[in-house]
Amino acid sequence: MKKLLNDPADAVADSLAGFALAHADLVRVNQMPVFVSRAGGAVTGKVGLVSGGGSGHEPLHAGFVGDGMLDAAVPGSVFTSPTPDQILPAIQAADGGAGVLTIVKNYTGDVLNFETAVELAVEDNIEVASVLVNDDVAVEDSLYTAGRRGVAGTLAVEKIAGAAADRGGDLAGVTAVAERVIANVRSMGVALAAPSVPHVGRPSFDLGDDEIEVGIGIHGEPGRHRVAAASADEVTEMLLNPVADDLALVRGERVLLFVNGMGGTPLSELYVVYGRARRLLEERGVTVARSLVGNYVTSLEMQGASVTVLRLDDELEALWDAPVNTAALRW
Amino acid sequence: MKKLLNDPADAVADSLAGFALAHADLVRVNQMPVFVSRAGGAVTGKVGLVSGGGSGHEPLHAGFVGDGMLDAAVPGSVFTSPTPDQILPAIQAADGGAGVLTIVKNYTGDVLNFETAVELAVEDNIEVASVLVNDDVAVEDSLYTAGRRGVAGTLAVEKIAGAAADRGGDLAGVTAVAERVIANVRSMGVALAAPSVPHVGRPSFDLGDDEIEVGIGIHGEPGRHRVAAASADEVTEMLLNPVADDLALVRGERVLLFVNGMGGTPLSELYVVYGRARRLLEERGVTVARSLVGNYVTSLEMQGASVTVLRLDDELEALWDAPVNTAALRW
Amino acid sequence: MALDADWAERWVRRTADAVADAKDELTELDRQIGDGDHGENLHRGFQAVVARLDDAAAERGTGDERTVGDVLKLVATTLMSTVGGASGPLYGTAYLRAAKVSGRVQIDSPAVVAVLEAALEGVASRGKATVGEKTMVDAWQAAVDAAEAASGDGGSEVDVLQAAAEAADKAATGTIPMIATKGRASYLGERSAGHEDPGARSTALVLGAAMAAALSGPTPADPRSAA
Amino acid sequence: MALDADWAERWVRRTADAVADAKDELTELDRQIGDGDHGENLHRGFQAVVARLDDAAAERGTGDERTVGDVLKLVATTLMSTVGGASGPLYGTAYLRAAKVSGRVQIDSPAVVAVLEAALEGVASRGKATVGEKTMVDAWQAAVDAAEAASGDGGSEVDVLQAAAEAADKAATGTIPMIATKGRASYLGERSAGHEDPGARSTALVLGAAMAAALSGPTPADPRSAA
Ligand SMILES: Nc1ncnc2c1ncn2[C@@H]1O[C@H](COP(=O)(O)OP(=O)(O)O)[C@@H](O)[C@H]1O
Ligand SMILES: Nc1ncnc2c1ncn2[C@@H]1O[C@H](COP(=O)(O)OP(=O)(O)O)[C@@H](O)[C@H]1O
Ligand SMILES: [Mg+2]
Ligand SMILES: [Mg+2]
Ligand SMILES: [Mg+2]
Ligand SMILES: [Mg+2]
Repeated sequence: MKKLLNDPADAVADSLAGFALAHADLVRVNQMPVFVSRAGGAVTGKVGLVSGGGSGHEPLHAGFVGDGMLDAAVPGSVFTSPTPDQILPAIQAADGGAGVLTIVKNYTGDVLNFETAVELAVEDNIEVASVLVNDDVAVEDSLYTAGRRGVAGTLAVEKIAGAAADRGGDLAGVTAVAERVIANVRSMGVALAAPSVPHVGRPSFDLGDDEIEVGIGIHGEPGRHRVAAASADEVTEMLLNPVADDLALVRGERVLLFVNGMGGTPLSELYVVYGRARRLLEERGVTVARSLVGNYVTSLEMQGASVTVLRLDDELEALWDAPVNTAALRW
Repeated sequence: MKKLLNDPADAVADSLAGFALAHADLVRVNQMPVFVSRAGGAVTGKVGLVSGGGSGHEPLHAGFVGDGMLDAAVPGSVFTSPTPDQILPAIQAADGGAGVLTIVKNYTGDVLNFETAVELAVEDNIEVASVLVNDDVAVEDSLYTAGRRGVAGTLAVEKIAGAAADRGGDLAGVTAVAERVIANVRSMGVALAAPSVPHVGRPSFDLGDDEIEVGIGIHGEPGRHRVAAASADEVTEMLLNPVADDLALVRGERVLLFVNGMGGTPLSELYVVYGRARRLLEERGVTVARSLVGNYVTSLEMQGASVTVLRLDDELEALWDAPVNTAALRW
Repeated sequence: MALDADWAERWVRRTADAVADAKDELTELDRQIGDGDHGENLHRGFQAVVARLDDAAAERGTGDERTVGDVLKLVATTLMSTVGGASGPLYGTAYLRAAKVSGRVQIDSPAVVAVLEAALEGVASRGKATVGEKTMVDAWQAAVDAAEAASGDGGSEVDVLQAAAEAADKAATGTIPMIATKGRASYLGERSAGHEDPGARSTALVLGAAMAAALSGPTPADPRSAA
Repeated sequence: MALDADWAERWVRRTADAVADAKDELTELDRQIGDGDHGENLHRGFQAVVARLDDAAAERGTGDERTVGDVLKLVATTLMSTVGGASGPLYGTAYLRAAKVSGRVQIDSPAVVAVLEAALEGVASRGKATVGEKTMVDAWQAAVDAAEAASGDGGSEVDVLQAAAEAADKAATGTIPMIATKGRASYLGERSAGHEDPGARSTALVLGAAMAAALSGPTPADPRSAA
């Protein structure tokens, strides 16, 4: 597996250095410890939003730092959650006096490291609330697991909570909006070929020429089921139906449909999946009111995609539509 | 090679159908013959901009249809230029009475098919001008070739000419701006792994585990040189130096630096390339005034990247900064 | 025995079959020094041609007279609108020019030569290529030279087409050592040497089909059964 | 002979070596049922620990007295800030709790047991896992049980650590048939069975290093040469 990298140990630092130069109007990147914050610093009186997690999911999260979304992002090593000594200064940098919401994807590592950092921030007299994103319906019996994983739905949480903070919500209000998104967003993903972690140098799992992994996460973990390779329409059904069923969508509801690329699948294929997912929703009498298609929550160069559906209401729709200006999401 | 496709023969049509649904606010997709035009139709009194070429380079060109950029795009089969009977109605759909500029990447197929369509459009009393994008410095002895290829620099031509048309330029003026971009933009690309065309089902070229192709185009063609795999810094030098040399950049000049992903390389790696390319330019005393990093002119899921440099002047810079609202480029 | 529109239709249907059979081979040649779509491009085009010929056969009244040129014009416009790439306009123009010089019910040996000359002229003028640039021009030019010689020697239509087909086949092989200076293969520079040009190979297939169609003679019933 | 801060330092340096040697093995285990970073995570952490121990050695005055807890606290804070993932906070907490009960210059057998108990308590409370969930808790719990038994039988510090190391090693192997219900492997459900838990294996390495450090005894000069 060849990569455009120098020393794999520097992969995250090198990439962030380039990112900082390319988006100097939007972000500042702190090295040692590594975190990304808004170029203008914390916004006084606004609730600060901080997210983070392992690297390898770019543009998540650093690509979403900017107006109307995150105030800081904390990238760990590839697929490894960041440490408390990175998270704490990010929380401090995001604090404009109105408290900070941390948006954490539900993985043991992320949960434990953010937990520790939040304890330290609270000792530092910063008001901090936290939400856990757990949108992956592939994790079926969450009683017997570490709970559902956070995957592409995280983007919706960050965008909508960001807009809620932007319009002046207080910490409790912004947290409640984030929780409402989490309660109404579900995802499911598929891998056609595994990614390779830089320092490992070979694919994270082995997949035959005619096999696909259904129910994968975003860390090159094997999925829930391995099935025979199938057409885009069939694969899309395997993704969309569990999502729509789990959300218990009923006729007349409005949703955001987000087809996310895992990094190594051409955009053109994502639109094929989108087209089929949309028809499946319409057959259920559900209106696709908002759409997003692209590589936003990736797993290095994994080939595959995920389908995310967010049940909308008027408020969530307006917050989704609110202006955003970040490296990776802008309108 | 697995893909998220149904019948490979329907790859382009299926993808465009999804694209049309996802971006109904921006575009209309016509099937039989296939072309993409603005949702609102031609803008009366504005010069229309049409581009096109083989599919497989998404988001190019359909992703750039919208305010401030293209009025119509014509996608051919994968890596195969469209036919005149597709291009002609696209030109007609883009014509707001002020004439149409076609932006053609310099490949024999594209040139011949657009040529024919333009002849027909002119018979139809539409004023048409054409420019040929040929930014690929990998094609060295252009006397002994079909000339330099058009690659990622096409994005800059479409964005800047689009802004020139938007501010009310006439056909000659918009064409002159486009020519100025073409005269000042150069690119060079590298592949780490080849893409697979849907109906072929295997990689377009064979590359050893420790080899890379330097000077590749965007159609899975083999490149000019095959060299041993190298670090991102070294590879970036192989790309940036010929580009900067060919442009004869001198101290004090300002440029746009565009690092383009070929589709299968993670965004994080593109930022590593960007960081190094920027330092190399700065060492030459050149100021990187504008930047773009991402997968915009792709070659299916090819792993690799290209580096594009555009020499800026005040006018080109202002036109680059002008608002744009398309599926893939927006500010 | 002169050649008529039925011969032209047999020629085209045989070409479609030959292209279908050689699709993967042509694509593989194009994969080596191009972008790996030549087989697929031509196959898409000739399948569309066959479909339109079928439609036309269904619509045609029994007494309607067709010229060779009618058939070749249908091929030209169909290829033009379905092939794309470089080969679409090139073959399209070849058949269009050939149609222009064959607006007759029957064509004899000199007229067959004129058809091939017109096709060559179409390809060369559209593509601005000359002999030795490793393109389909090499095959067309060799075919024309051989056809002219055979016709000059008083050869029959079959003789002329046989000479053309054999020369095109040899010329296609002859492109292997060449360095391309036109089309997509030219970007490879010296790396283009050592591979056969896909367009020259497909030209040899086209001319082989023309000869076979002439040899197989007219068939009375459904033209499809002659393909 | 009771164990002192030099033992603790030898323990930690041996752990760093053992992790470096087993890095690929741990990563491969994690690749099977996790995300393939456990070896890299721990290696990064213990390399940082070694670097800080070197710095501390260079700064320390000859007369300065260190407790076992001083060394373990340095390990805890270093792992916490360099490992990340699940294992960073888990091992970090284990060493932190262990440091709290070993703020002494010398520790005897019962104190060694207390150190292990504190580490287990730290891991279990942070990770909210119990025995049988296919995590490092399985190895820590087995080690504590064996250590308590060995100490109750009047065993030396070496005996206690040997019992702990052997039990942890066996317990790590014992995670193979288990279905994970905590951590990343739990997402695999039944597919997690048949693979050894990487954290249980690394715990066995940690405890094996503790025993080896006790066996190798104190060395007078540069602590690095004892590693
Ligand atoms: N300028 C030209 N003149 C004549 N023939 C050409 C020219 N350019 C390309 N060709 C022919 O076209 C063939 C390639 O056709 P095809 O693969 O269908 O199109 P593309 O190159 O656009 O993918 C080449 O093998 C060559 O024979
Ligand atoms: N809740 C938990 N309690 C105890 N140990 C756990 C828990 N979750 C994970 N682990 C341990 O952590 C190990 C994985 O560590 P590592 O790979 O470094 O982190 P990550 O899972 O974040 O990639 C597992 O093998 C397991 O032993
Ligand atoms: Mg991890
Ligand atoms: Mg082509
Ligand atoms: Mg081709
Ligand atoms: Mg792990």
